[in-house]
Order: sequence, then C-alpha cells, then structure tokens
Amino acid sequence: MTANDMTAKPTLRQWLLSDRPQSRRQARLGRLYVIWRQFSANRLAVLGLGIIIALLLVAVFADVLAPHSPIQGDLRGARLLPPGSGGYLLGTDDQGRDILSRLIHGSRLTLFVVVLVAIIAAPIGLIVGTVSGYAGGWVDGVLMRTTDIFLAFPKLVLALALVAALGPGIENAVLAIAITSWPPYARIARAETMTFRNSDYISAVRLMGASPMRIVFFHIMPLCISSLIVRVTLDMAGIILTAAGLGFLGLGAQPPLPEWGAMIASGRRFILDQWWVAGMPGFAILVVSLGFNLLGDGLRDALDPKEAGQ
Amino acid sequence: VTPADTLVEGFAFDDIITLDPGEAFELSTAEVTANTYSKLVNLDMNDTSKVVGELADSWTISDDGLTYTFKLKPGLKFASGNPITAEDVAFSFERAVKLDKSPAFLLTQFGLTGDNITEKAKAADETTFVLTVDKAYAPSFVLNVLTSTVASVVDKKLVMENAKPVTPTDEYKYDTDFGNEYLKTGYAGSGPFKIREWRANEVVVLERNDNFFGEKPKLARVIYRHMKESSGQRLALENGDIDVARNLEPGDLDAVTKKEGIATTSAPKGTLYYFSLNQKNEKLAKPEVIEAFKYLVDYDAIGETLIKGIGSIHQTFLPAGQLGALEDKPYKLDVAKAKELLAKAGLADGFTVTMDVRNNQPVTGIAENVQQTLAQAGIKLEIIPGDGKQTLTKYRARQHDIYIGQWGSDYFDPNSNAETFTFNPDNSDEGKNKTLAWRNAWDPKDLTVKTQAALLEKDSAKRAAIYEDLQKQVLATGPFVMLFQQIEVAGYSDKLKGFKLGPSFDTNFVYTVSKD
Amino acid sequence: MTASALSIRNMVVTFDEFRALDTVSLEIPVGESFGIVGESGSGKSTLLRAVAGLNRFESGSLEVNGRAYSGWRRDHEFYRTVQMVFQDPYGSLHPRQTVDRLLLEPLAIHGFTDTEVRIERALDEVGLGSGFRFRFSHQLSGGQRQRIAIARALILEPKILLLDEPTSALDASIQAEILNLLEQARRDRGLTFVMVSHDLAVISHMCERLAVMKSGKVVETLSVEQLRRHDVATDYTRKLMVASEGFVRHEA
Amino acid sequence: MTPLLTVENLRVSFPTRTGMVEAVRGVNFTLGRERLGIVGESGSGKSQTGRAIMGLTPKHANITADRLAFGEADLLKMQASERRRLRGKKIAMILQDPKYSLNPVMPIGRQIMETLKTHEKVSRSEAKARALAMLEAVQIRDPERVFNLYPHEVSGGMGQRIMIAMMLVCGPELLIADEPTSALDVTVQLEVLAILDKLVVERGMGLVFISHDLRLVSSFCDRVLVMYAGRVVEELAASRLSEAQHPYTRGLLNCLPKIEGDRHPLPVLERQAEWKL
Amino acid sequence: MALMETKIEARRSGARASALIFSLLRFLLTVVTTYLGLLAVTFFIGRVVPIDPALAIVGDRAPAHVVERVREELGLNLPLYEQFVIYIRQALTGDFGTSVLTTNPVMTDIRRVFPATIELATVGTLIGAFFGVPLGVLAAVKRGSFADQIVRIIGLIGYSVPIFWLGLLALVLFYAKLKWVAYPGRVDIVYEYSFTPVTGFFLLDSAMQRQWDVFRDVFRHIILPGALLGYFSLAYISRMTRSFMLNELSQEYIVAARAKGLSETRIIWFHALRNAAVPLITVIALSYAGLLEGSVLTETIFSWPGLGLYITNSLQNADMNAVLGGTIIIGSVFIAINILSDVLYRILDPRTRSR
Ligand SMILES: Nc1ncnc2c1ncn2[C@@H]1O[C@H](COP(=O)(O)OP(=O)(O)OP(=O)(O)O)[C@@H](O)[C@H]1O
Ligand SMILES: Nc1ncnc2c1ncn2[C@@H]1O[C@H](COP(=O)(O)OP(=O)(O)OP(=O)(O)O)[C@@H](O)[C@H]1O
Ligand SMILES: [Mg+2]
Ligand SMILES: [Mg+2]
Repeated sequence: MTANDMTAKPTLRQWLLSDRPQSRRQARLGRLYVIWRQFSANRLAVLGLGIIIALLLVAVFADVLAPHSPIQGDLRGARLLPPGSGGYLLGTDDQGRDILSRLIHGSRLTLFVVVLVAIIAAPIGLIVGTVSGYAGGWVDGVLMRTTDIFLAFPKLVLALALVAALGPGIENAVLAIAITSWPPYARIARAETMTFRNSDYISAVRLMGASPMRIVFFHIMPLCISSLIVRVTLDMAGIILTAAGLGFLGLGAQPPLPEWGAMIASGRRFILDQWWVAGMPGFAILVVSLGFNLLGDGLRDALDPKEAGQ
Repeated sequence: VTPADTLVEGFAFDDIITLDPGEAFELSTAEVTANTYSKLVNLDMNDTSKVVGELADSWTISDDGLTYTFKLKPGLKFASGNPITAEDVAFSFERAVKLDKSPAFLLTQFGLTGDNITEKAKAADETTFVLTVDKAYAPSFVLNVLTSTVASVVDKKLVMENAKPVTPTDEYKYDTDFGNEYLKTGYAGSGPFKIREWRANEVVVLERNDNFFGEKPKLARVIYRHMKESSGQRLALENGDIDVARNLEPGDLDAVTKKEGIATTSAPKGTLYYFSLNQKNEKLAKPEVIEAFKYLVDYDAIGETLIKGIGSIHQTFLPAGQLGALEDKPYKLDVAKAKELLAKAGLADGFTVTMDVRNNQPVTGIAENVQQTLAQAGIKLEIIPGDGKQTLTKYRARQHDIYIGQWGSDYFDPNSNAETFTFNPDNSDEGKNKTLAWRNAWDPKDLTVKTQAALLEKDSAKRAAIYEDLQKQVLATGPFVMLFQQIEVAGYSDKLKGFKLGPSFDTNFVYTVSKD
Repeated sequence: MTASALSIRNMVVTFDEFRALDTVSLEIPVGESFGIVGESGSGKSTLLRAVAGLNRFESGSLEVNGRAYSGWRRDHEFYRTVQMVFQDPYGSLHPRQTVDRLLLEPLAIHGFTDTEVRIERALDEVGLGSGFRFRFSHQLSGGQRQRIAIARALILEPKILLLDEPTSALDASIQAEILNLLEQARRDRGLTFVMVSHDLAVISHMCERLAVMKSGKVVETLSVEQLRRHDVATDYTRKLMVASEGFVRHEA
Repeated sequence: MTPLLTVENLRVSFPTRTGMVEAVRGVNFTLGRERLGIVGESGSGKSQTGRAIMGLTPKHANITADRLAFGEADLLKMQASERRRLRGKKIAMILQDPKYSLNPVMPIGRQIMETLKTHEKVSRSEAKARALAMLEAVQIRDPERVFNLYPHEVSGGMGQRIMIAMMLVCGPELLIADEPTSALDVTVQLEVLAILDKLVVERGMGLVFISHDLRLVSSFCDRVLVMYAGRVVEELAASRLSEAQHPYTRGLLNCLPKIEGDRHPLPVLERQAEWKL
Repeated sequence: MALMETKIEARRSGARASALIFSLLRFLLTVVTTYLGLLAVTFFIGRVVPIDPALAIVGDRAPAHVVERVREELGLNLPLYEQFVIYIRQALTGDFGTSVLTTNPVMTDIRRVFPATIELATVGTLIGAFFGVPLGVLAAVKRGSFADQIVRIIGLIGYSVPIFWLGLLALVLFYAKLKWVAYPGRVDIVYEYSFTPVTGFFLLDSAMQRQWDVFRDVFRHIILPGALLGYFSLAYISRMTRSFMLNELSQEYIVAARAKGLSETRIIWFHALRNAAVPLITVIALSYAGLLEGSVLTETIFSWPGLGLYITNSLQNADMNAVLGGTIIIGSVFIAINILSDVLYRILDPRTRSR
C-alpha cells in the first residue's frame, strides 16, 4: 500500500506536469494542477481556502454543530452572559440566545448571500462586458452608458434605496447588492475583451468564419473568466460587508434570522459593557471576508502569472 | 467639557420637521415649543389633573359651558419686545385653524372652522380673549386641550411681517401663509428661551429670552445635540461632552447610574406601547385568538430586561396619571392557556402572521421576544422591519397583520386615548376617522357612543367611571395587546441643579436648570 | 490570361482620416506566389487584413475567385477559400486552448464530422506528431507554434493563403524549416500565396512576383527575375535591395 | 597590454520550479578596442552574457566566473555601488527595443542629462549642452526640438539613436549593444549601424555587438563569437566566415535564403545533441 | 527619413483638432446621458418606495384629511410621466425641491453638509495615500519578503473588516477608554458659536483664522473617522501601488535606467513610481469617490454631520427629495471625479497628451 503510494505519487505528478499530455483530460487536469501548485505555494492563500471550506462545513452541519437554538433564547435567565459562562462559549445576546449557535447558523445566510449575488451579478457583468467590448459601436455605447449610470450611483445608497423600495428582507438585499455589483464586472470584462478583440488569435477565429456569438462565448469569455473569478472572490468580502451594512442599518435579514451584520447592529447598543454581543459577529465577518480575500489574492497570483511575476 | 452658561443635552430629535407651533405635532418639537412659547393655560406641575394660567391671569366659563373668557396678565411682552395682547391670542388660534395642519384638529374638534374662527375666538379688548365652543364639553377636557402646544401664542406683528402671499386654491382659501414658512425654522414667541437655530438632525439652540415675563432662566443657552444612539449619549455624558443624556437604554442607564458624578431622573410619560391585531385578518379576528395573544407575551421578563427603567408594564389604554386610568394587569405569560384558546378557535396547529416593526428599540427587542413566545404556541411570527414612515404607511392603509408601536396622548386628557382606541363610527375602508380602532378594522360597536358621551360629562367622577369601563372592555376583547407605559429617563451630570423631566414632553422644562 | 485568384482594385483603407491603404490594385492569378515588401507601416498587413475582412475597406473592389466582396462582410465560402497566417506566433494562438481545441474549432464551425482524422492529418502534415495534440501554446516553441498556425490555416483546405511575415519572429534556422513547409504545402495543394515580408531574400526565395509598398501605395510590381537582375524601376526598391546586403563600411 | 574586458568561464543560472536552468555555461573571451559580434539562436544565452557583464542579471540568478574583469578591475568582487558607478560611465549597454527602453513619462533630453548628472558633477546648462551635442553626434537633425519630446513622439529609428546618445554621453570605454537594430526597418537599421560604427571608430571604444543575424554581424564586426546553448561554439574573424568549422555555424550560414540563390528546399539545420555538451 | 517624421507629425496634429472636438462631444454626451439615467433611476425609486411622501411632511400623528391634502399639493395624483417631466425640469436647474426634514431647499442643505463629507474623505484619502503609496512601493520592491507579507495582510484586513464594527471598537478604545480623541461631530460645542466657518472645511477655516485651539479641537474630532477611512483607502491604495510598481519594475526602461548607472532609490522612487503614478491617480481618485460614499456608515457612527448622514437620515424619514438630491449629488461628484482623474491622467501621461 505505502510502497504503491510511493511509486504512484511521483508518476501522478509527472503525468500531470507532462509537457506532452496524451488526452484532453490530462491536459486540462495538468493545467489545473499547475494552478493548484502555484496556489498552494502561497500559505496565506491556503489559509483562506481553509477558512472558506470551514465555513462551508459549518453551514452544512449547522444543525449538528450548534449547541443551542439560534432563535429561542432565555430572556430572563441568560441575557447578556459573558463568553464561557453558563455553558455559552461565546456568551449570549440581549434576547438570551447563544451567540455561538447564532453565528453557526448565520454562516448559512452569509453563504446564501454571497453565492446568490455571485451567480446573479457575475454572469450579467460578464455578458454585458464581453458583448459590449466585442461589438463596439452603438451596442457598446448603450451598454456602457447603462453601466456608467449604475457605476455613478453611490452603491450603498442605491442598495439602501432599492431595499427601501422592495421592502427589507434578505432576498431583496441580495437583489439590491446584485444590481449594484455587476457594473464593475462589466467594466473589467469589457476592458479585457478590448485587449483581446484585435489580437491575432481572435482574428484567426474570425477568419474561420466563427459567428460573433461563438467568438464571444467560446473564445473571449474563457479569457475573461479567470480575472472575473479573482475579482468575484475578492468581491465576496465586499458583498458580505455590504450585506452586513444593510443588516446593520436594519434593511437586511429580518429577525430572528442570525445574520451577522444585523447581530452587530443589535449588539452595538451593548458595545461598552457587553463587547462580545457585537464583537463576536464582527469578528466572524472579519474572518470570513479575510478568508475570501486571501483566497482571491492567491487565485489572482495563481491564475494571472503577470501579477505573480515569474 | 461644556461651557458653564450652557446646558448641552444629547437627544434624539430626528422627528422634528417644523418649529411652527401651529403645524408641529412631534414629541421633540413639543419640548422645544414648551420652553420657547407661552400658552394661555398650562398643566399644574404639582398636580397634573389641574390647569393653571400662564398668560391668562384668570378665566371664566359661561353657564351653558360654551363660552370661555380669559383675562391676560398685564404688561406681557414677546421676545421681540412687542406687547402680548388678546389680539395675538386670537390670531394664534385663527392661524392654527386656518393653516389646518396636523394639530389643528385639537382646536377644530370644538367646532372651530376657518369660516367661523374670527367669531369664535376673538379679542374682546386688549387683555380679554373669548373662545366659544360648539358643545358643552367637560371644562377639564377643553382646558387640557388648551395646554397643548398648538395653542401657543405667537407674535402677530412679527409673524405677519414675515408672512408670504400665496394664491388661494380650493383647499386653501387664504392669500397668506400666516408666516408658516417663516416659523418653520423661525421664532415668534414669549417663552423663557428663544430659538436661535435649528439644524435638522444636528442641533437645536435656545437662548435666554430677556423679555420673558416670568423668572429668567439662569442659563444663557441650551443646546440640544442630536444623538441617536444610547451608547453614544452615554459615552459623551461620561466624557463630559454633554450634560444630559436623554435616550438611555436600560443597559446604559444601569451603567451611568453607577458612575460617579452622574445622576439620573425619570418621569412616566403618556406614551403607551402596544401591538394590535388587524381584524381584517380572519384568524386574528377570532376572539379566542385575540385573547391568546394576550397570554403569549412574557410581560415579566420584558419588564425586567428590555424595558427595565424605561417603562413599566401597563395593560390598559389609559396611561397612569390620566383621569380614570386603571392599573389592572390580568395577563401573564401562559402558553398552556393560549394553546387551549387557540384550539378552541380551531387553530391548534398554529398559523403564520407578519408583524410590522419599526427598527428601533425597545420595540424590535420586544417583537423578537414575542416572536419566541408565540412560537411556543405554534404561531410563526414573521417580523417585517421598516423605518417609521414605512410601517406607518402600511398601518394607515390597514395592510398589516400585526403592528407594534406606540401611542402618545395628543393632550393630557383621557379622551385623547379613548377616542383613538374605542371610537370608530365608520369601519369601512373609506372611514373618515382614522383612529387606531379603524386602522385595525375593529368595530368597537357601542364603545364609540360611550366615548362620545364621556366627552360631555361634566362630573369628573362619572367621567372617570366611563373611561374605566372602556378600558375594561378593551382589555378583555379589544385587538390591542398593551405592553407598557413609557418612563422617560435622563442621565445628567450632577453639576446640574434643578434638572427634571415633566409628565409629558411639553412639560420637560429646561429653564429651571442651573449649573455649578 | 489565367483566372485571377485575387483581384484587388483601387482599395482604400483609412483609420480616422489616415489613409493606411491608398488605391492599391493587385491582380494575383491562381496558383501564383505573390510577395509584398515594404518598410514598417507601409500598409502591408493592412492590405492582407482588408482582404481577409479584418479591416474594412472604404472603396475599391475585391474579388476572390470571381466572387466580389466589400466592407468586412465575408461568407462561409470565403473562409473556405482564404486563410491567413499571422506574424507573431506568440499572439496568434489562443492562450487557453490546447492544440486539439485550436484545430477543432474551424472544423466545428464548418460542420466537419471526421474531425479526428483531419486533426491527426493536419498535425502530421506540418511535421508535428500527435504528441503535440494536447499541449497548450505556452508549451510550444515559436517554430512549433507557427507550424500549428499553418496547420490551422490548412485544415479547412483553402485555396489562397495570406502570410503576414510568417517567419520574421523566428530564428534563421527555424525560418528555413517554416519556409520549406510552406513551399511543400503549396506544391501539394496548388495553393495561391500572398506573402508579406520585409526581407527581400525571403520573398525572392518564395515568390514569383512581388509588389513594393511605401506609405500605403504600391510603388512597383516586378518579377523575381527582374529583382535578381537588379532591374528595378524605383529608388526605393533599390534602397531596400542595398539594405538587404548587410552592412557596408564607408571607409573615410 | 591588458584587454579591456576579460571573461573566463562565465556561468549564469536561474533557479526555476523545475530546477536550475543554466543560461550561460562557461563563456570565455577577451575584448580589446575592437568590434566583437556575438551571434546565436534565440535562448542561446547572448543577452544573459551581456547582462552579466553589465551586472543587470536579475537578483535571484547565480553568476560565477573564474574571472570577469574590466581592465584590471574585477567586476564580481567589487561593491555594488562601485559597480554602479562604472555602469553608464565606463561600460554602457544599448537595449533592443527603443520603444520600451526609454522612460515614457520623461522628456528625452532629461533622460540623457540624467546619465550625465549621475556620473559627473556638471551644471544644468553644461549638461544640456553636452546632451544636445550628443544628439547631434547621433545625427538627429533638430536636437533642440527633440530634446523636449517624449519617447512616444519619436520614431523607432530616432528612439534607437537617442538610446545610443543616452548611453554614450559619458564616453564609456566599453559598449554592449544587445540587438540594437532588430526592432528597426532594414533601411533604418543601416543608418543606426553607421552611427554606431562611426562613434566606435572615433572614440576608440570596445564594442560587443549581440545579434542573431549572422550576415549582419560578420559585415559589421571584426570578430564573431557563435553561441549555442549557453556556450561559445566557435570564434572567428569576420572576414573568414566562410571558413567556419562548427557544423552549427555552417548550418546557420547555409539555411539563409539569398536573393540570387535558388535552392528549394532550403537546407535546414539538424541540431546534434553533442553540440550541447 | 525626415520626410516620414514630418508626415507623422502632420497627421497627428490634423487628427488632434478633430479628435478634440469629437472627444469633447462624446464626453458631453456621456455626462448628459449618465445624468439623465441617474435622474430616471432616482425618480423611479422615489415613486416605488412604499412610503407615503405626504406622511413625511405632516408627521406621524397627522389626521387623515391633512395627509390627503398634502398628497395633492405634492402633485402625487398627477400621471407618472407628468411627474417625471416636472422632476427632470426641476432637477436640471439644480432644484431638487425642499427637504421636508429640514424645510430648506435640498441644495442649500447639501451645500452645508457636503463640505463635512469632503473634508472627512479628503483627510481619509490623504492618510491613505500618504501611507499606502510607500507601503505599496516597499512591498513591490521587497516582493515575497516578510515586509511584503505584512503589507499584504494589513491591506487584506482593511478589505475584510466591517467599517462600522471597527469604528465602534475604535470609538470605545480611543474615546471612551483612552480619551485621546473627541466625539461626536466636527467641533466641540464650546466653539460652535465662537467660530464661524467660511468655506465649510473646518480645518482650513480655523487655520486661516489662526484659531489654533479650534484647529486642535477640529483635528481631534476628525482624526479618528479620518484615520478609519484612511485605513480603508490605504488598504486599496497600497495593493494597487504594489501591483503597478511590479508592473513598472519589470519594464525594459528600468533595465535601461540601471544600465545608465542610476541608484536603486532613484530608479524606484523616480522612474518606476513616476510611471506607476499615472494609473495610481485613477485609483486614488476612485478611492476618494468611494470614501465620499463609504462615509455613510462612518458618519453614522461618528455623528458626522455630512452628506452620508444626511442621506441616511432622510431615508429613514422618507424625505425622498433629500435622498434623491443627495444621491444625484454624489453621483455627479462621482462623474466629476472620474473626469478629473481622466484629466490628471492626461497631464501625467505624456502619451495621452497629444491625442
Ligand atoms: N487599427 C488601426 N488603427 C489605426 N491605425 C492603424 C491601424 N492598423 C494599422 N494602422 C496604421 O496603418 C499603417 C499601416 O499599418 P500596417 O500594419 O499595414 O503596416 P505594415 O506594413 O504591416 O508594417 P509592419 O512591417 O510594421 O508590420 C501604420 O501607420 C499603422 O499605424
Ligand atoms: N529570469 C530568468 N529565469 C529563468 N530563465 C531565464 C531567465 N532569463 C533568461 N533565462 C533563460 O536563459 C536562456 C538565455 O537567455 P537569453 O536572453 O540570454 O537568450 P538570447 O540568446 O538573448 O535570446 P534572444 O535572441 O531570444 O534574445 C534562455 O533559455 C532563457 O530561457
Ligand atoms: Mg505588419
Ligand atoms: Mg536576447
């Protein structure tokens, strides 16, 4: 078994790193492996990945992990207990609820928000940006004007106004954040598309008779995707913070949902004497967004060799 | 550190939208107006069931109970230096009624209209003002209403100098704005202080009125600094950056109480917190359900924590201190009983309802706690947070399920609350009187009539009895779950002398304060 | 006279008022290898790109095998007839696609079904075994990349090949290999070449006739024999010829 | 007389993910006041040799040599600051592409003056005068105007002349030119070479001329080094190019098409593994 | 040769004149469409918000008929497109209506509160740039080193921490516990009436009037929120600086500069940074614009009477005129800053000057 491992390992590595792959699969895996090697050489990035994986696990197993109910508290008996006392590891909040359990369940909301925003905003931005960059002319004009309008808006204020219009709630917060966060993606995708648009390899594809749709979707988008992934990952932190900001202003998730930003907002009143009520969720936000940032940073280095240098 | 001749209060006054006493109807404005304008009469600070003269030296009421004649004190002056005459008083009434802004109904309920006001409220001579009402109301009711800020006397000369001409329309038949625009931010009064400046959500600055007819305030200046957060007020108070913190929450109140150099004071206010069940919702309309909700609030726990020090549990619709107010507290958290009632209503498995909650404390905290106790009986409560205007818009349109909020008496008379909780002559969507009963689509049936009857009852004891009855009925069957009565608290630097909170916002006087 | 593979008359291309091509006319018969030389910026690439539909030409006419085209609209028939190889082998291959994918694309666009066979054959033809099939372009040397680019151009079996300085980015030794490969392909398939280069030697090696361009104009068209005989009409061509001889020291 | 430059067993290697890459593997040569050409295919280590002499090799690379001396001074042993003082003053280098080798946001004149001011104590006006004179020396017609232009405002040929002016303004004794003309048009190429040639002759500099164009090098230089895979495989006088011995050099000469020639197909170079040894 | 050069010159100057007019027109078009879009979106939001604007004017406790009358006065019963036309017409003349909250014209309010925000954002950006640029340069030069990692972590934390949370903690620490800084607002109440601001930028005003005690007090007020915003802008600026510097340091002209014998210091701080400054200007401008907006949360926490607080307050009071006016102003400032950074870019980068 071990002997087998010893011999299998180097060959697998060699197989992956081979200069002359023998199949599509090998080529693709090899490329991923190279990226992974780049990525994993960066200890901070791996730490980020670890945080995100931990977040995922916590979210999945929240029911098992949480020691108490995140919603039912003991107003009379366990209000504002400091960390560690009464079997509450991170203390309790003003409703007498276990903060740890709320944080654990809140991870689901955090994931819900970032994933949803990412799958709404990123594709919109990608399509708008690549189409506008490739088509040029009036299409570009119209799309970019629209993008500019959204960019010219103060993001948080627009989100606030939108939530005010749609009614508070986590779904609407997601929608508002998504609506305000696609323009930068469109800008990035467009800028990248512009640099590729006149390159010889795109000219070559055009010369094969590929339709503009085909060029945009099969040849340009894959090129934009890696920087988009990086940007989205880095933005996840910003999304978490915006969602928390909306929660903080009372426009995000509704009580009793244990949304971290809302938890800070309600804990803010006790910041002077019961620091943990606002402190713990703030710390959770910090850790998770740091995780996303580290991950994105590492991905950028791994995916974009120019950033990383040699 | 605050200056020696200046009182600095940290105060959340984001509700101020105008300073015109004929227009303003907000709690914070009431305090500002009360300190800067004078009225004919005022509540007796020592016994709030009595009314004493302020500008009025004395008054008489005709035998038919329709005519009130006020005699002004001699030699009164406005801050501007103009003399105060009965003419000014009549003008103040006239403009309030003609402007017809939010608080105007307080006067128009006596039958005053834009067409008859010059007849019904007029100066008999230099110092005699005569007011004629349309029915023989209980005098205590009329006089109580006249202590509200809408009856503040403004400086006619100054106001009319600054009035703007307007084009009359169907809605507004007059060619002048009666200085409304000027008074929104300006001042034309005769109180102990004059208003120097108001910057919305920032600051209100009062300065000593040297023409004040009464005892002159000791401080030269009072600054209300807008601070929304309790913790911020506490910080600033502890650091000496403000002298008074006005919106302390229980935790911070506790903390400053223990702090050296800081004292606290409190006064019960006429504001009640309640949640109400919209009777348009079939489930909420069932009597058993209404009763069950009253058993599903953990009054004691809330009282000991969330509103500790800032409110006292109160289950009737009249705040303590008003005529006829009852102190009954029959309800306690009793999940078993509530379940039983729900089962009787055929809702043993529970149901889902929404509650509109404005996102401030302690309402949100209470809502969250109620959410938990309701859950124990199988009722799933979805909280819809919103800012004040938002929830209120919905509430006024009768689109809510449950609304949690507060009600403050418009004037210091039981009719104010009785009218809103038990008066609803037309329960259709087109109903004109949008009282709380109407907003919750509750038809109080004969209570409506009783409420009106109480208004004309001259005998205070009998009048009180009617109100007691009304309260009992609402307590038993009304769709209102009354929670607590507000106690206003303030933490203040013990360098202050004579700092006190009054029984209502228009009695939170600052002119008595001095500093070491 | 034999039929024209490519017939260009009075072609004009402008970029924001700058005339990159100024009434250029060329007639290239089927099967000929035609060279274009000229200094940098003289419009050589612009000419090829205008033919290929990558640049718009404002006026003039273009006929390919008798079919007329204008602007930058081209039909599928055109792409089956005309293909192009670019100057920079590093920039002409998609950085995220394997060789396999690169070669598959034209076949997929034109609906070929026997893709496996064709890809294998195309790789063989340019002297790269199937071992290169799943490499990414960064795993290839410059010469290998240019071979892939040629394979990609040939896989649709075009009749006319536009070559924009296909060897100028390569070493002399590799240049020879590529030139040989191109010659071979031309011979096997009877292709028509239009080849741009700034190296007269390369042109004379590869072509039968050539045009000399300067500032967007064709200043002279001549045959390779004339070039070898130094039988040139303009000073400019003469200057180019001198330059290609190498450095000559004028002893003071 | 000691030669201007002595290179003995120069080695440059780079650590990479797949191990050490030896870019230069034991290069030996000496240089007097002459024109030495280095040719070789891409990646054969020409540039790295030149950069190692200048001290411009990236930090993470390893450089060793038995001897790397400029006159008597040992370049490898001297302090970084001392070596810096040599650069631009005594030893200069011209890079391949003028478009990227000039600071895009700095006027040309200031870039030339900067070299002067770094190495000599000169007043502004004197520096300017010398810079203008230098521009004139590289046959720029309107030096006063060009002095204030930015790099993007001049053509490639002019840019390369400016590069030369910038590097020669301090009058170095040794000039390394790394493919100084391969980015230029053939016609312009010759003009630039003529200028370079004139300056070398007039100032008596030593010149290392790096190029991949064997024909150009042999017509321009006195002596030619042929590099292959990091080594010098052959050294010969330019005039005796046709007598080259090494099969690589011969192959290289052979595979070039000629205007007159009519060989189809062209002979190609078959690389032999033993050349790398 | 010379002929060619003059030709290039001629072509360039010919193109220049028409390009200038073209780009000017384009630019105007951009501004106008963006502005109209801004107005359309704000109008839409304003009408969709489920808050009765009439309520905002008359207050919570107004009787029904008063609300009804005000609705009509506001023109809320007109058809939507008519309202839109009126809205556009007013907005284009800079009239965003009257704020019901303050009873002042919205423009007057904004003119009063905006300097506070600008002052705060400016201090933040100055702090951010002052520390961020050198840190970024250091990280790029010592890339991969310990210092680089530290700078990276400082930056990443800046990106990750909720500003309202950090602000609260900072307030507790520096104001409540250490008493190093002042709070709340911009200036102590003591000076409120002895000090008359002229420009609205208190630091500037107090310095110009040589009221150094006021200056000190203003400084003590602004330093904490300013530093907080500064940290965020530092995070952004240092990262971007690093990446731009890495890019510049790998350019050939850097090799050429070394070949000239220049010292590393000069190469890094003069040549490379001067080039990196070109895109960096845009980054700093963007971060500045971001701070103008991002101050919403900071201003809330520090009771800073700026535009952010004004908008949040107005929003909570359904003062839609003020919200939309403020939004449009911030949007306009965004546009203006973008234009400004564009102009700066052109000034700094000679390559774009002749275009
Ligand atoms: N897309 C474009 N926009 C503006 N000008 C262009 C464009 N493409 C080419 N030009 C200009 O047109 C002229 C001719 O360019 P072209 O690329 O055809 O030259 P070339 O002869 O191929 O030169 P080289 O030998 O350098 O490749 C040049 O001056 C170039 O600047
Ligand atoms: N920073 C580096 N890291 C790793 N390897 C390098 C580095 N720089 C150069 N090399 C390697 O050193 C070898 C020699 O490079 P060099 O630049 O000297 O070649 P050259 O002869 O100048 O080629 P060209 O004609 O293309 O300029 C090459 O194989 C190259 O891959
Ligand atoms: Mg070209
Ligand atoms: Mg080289």
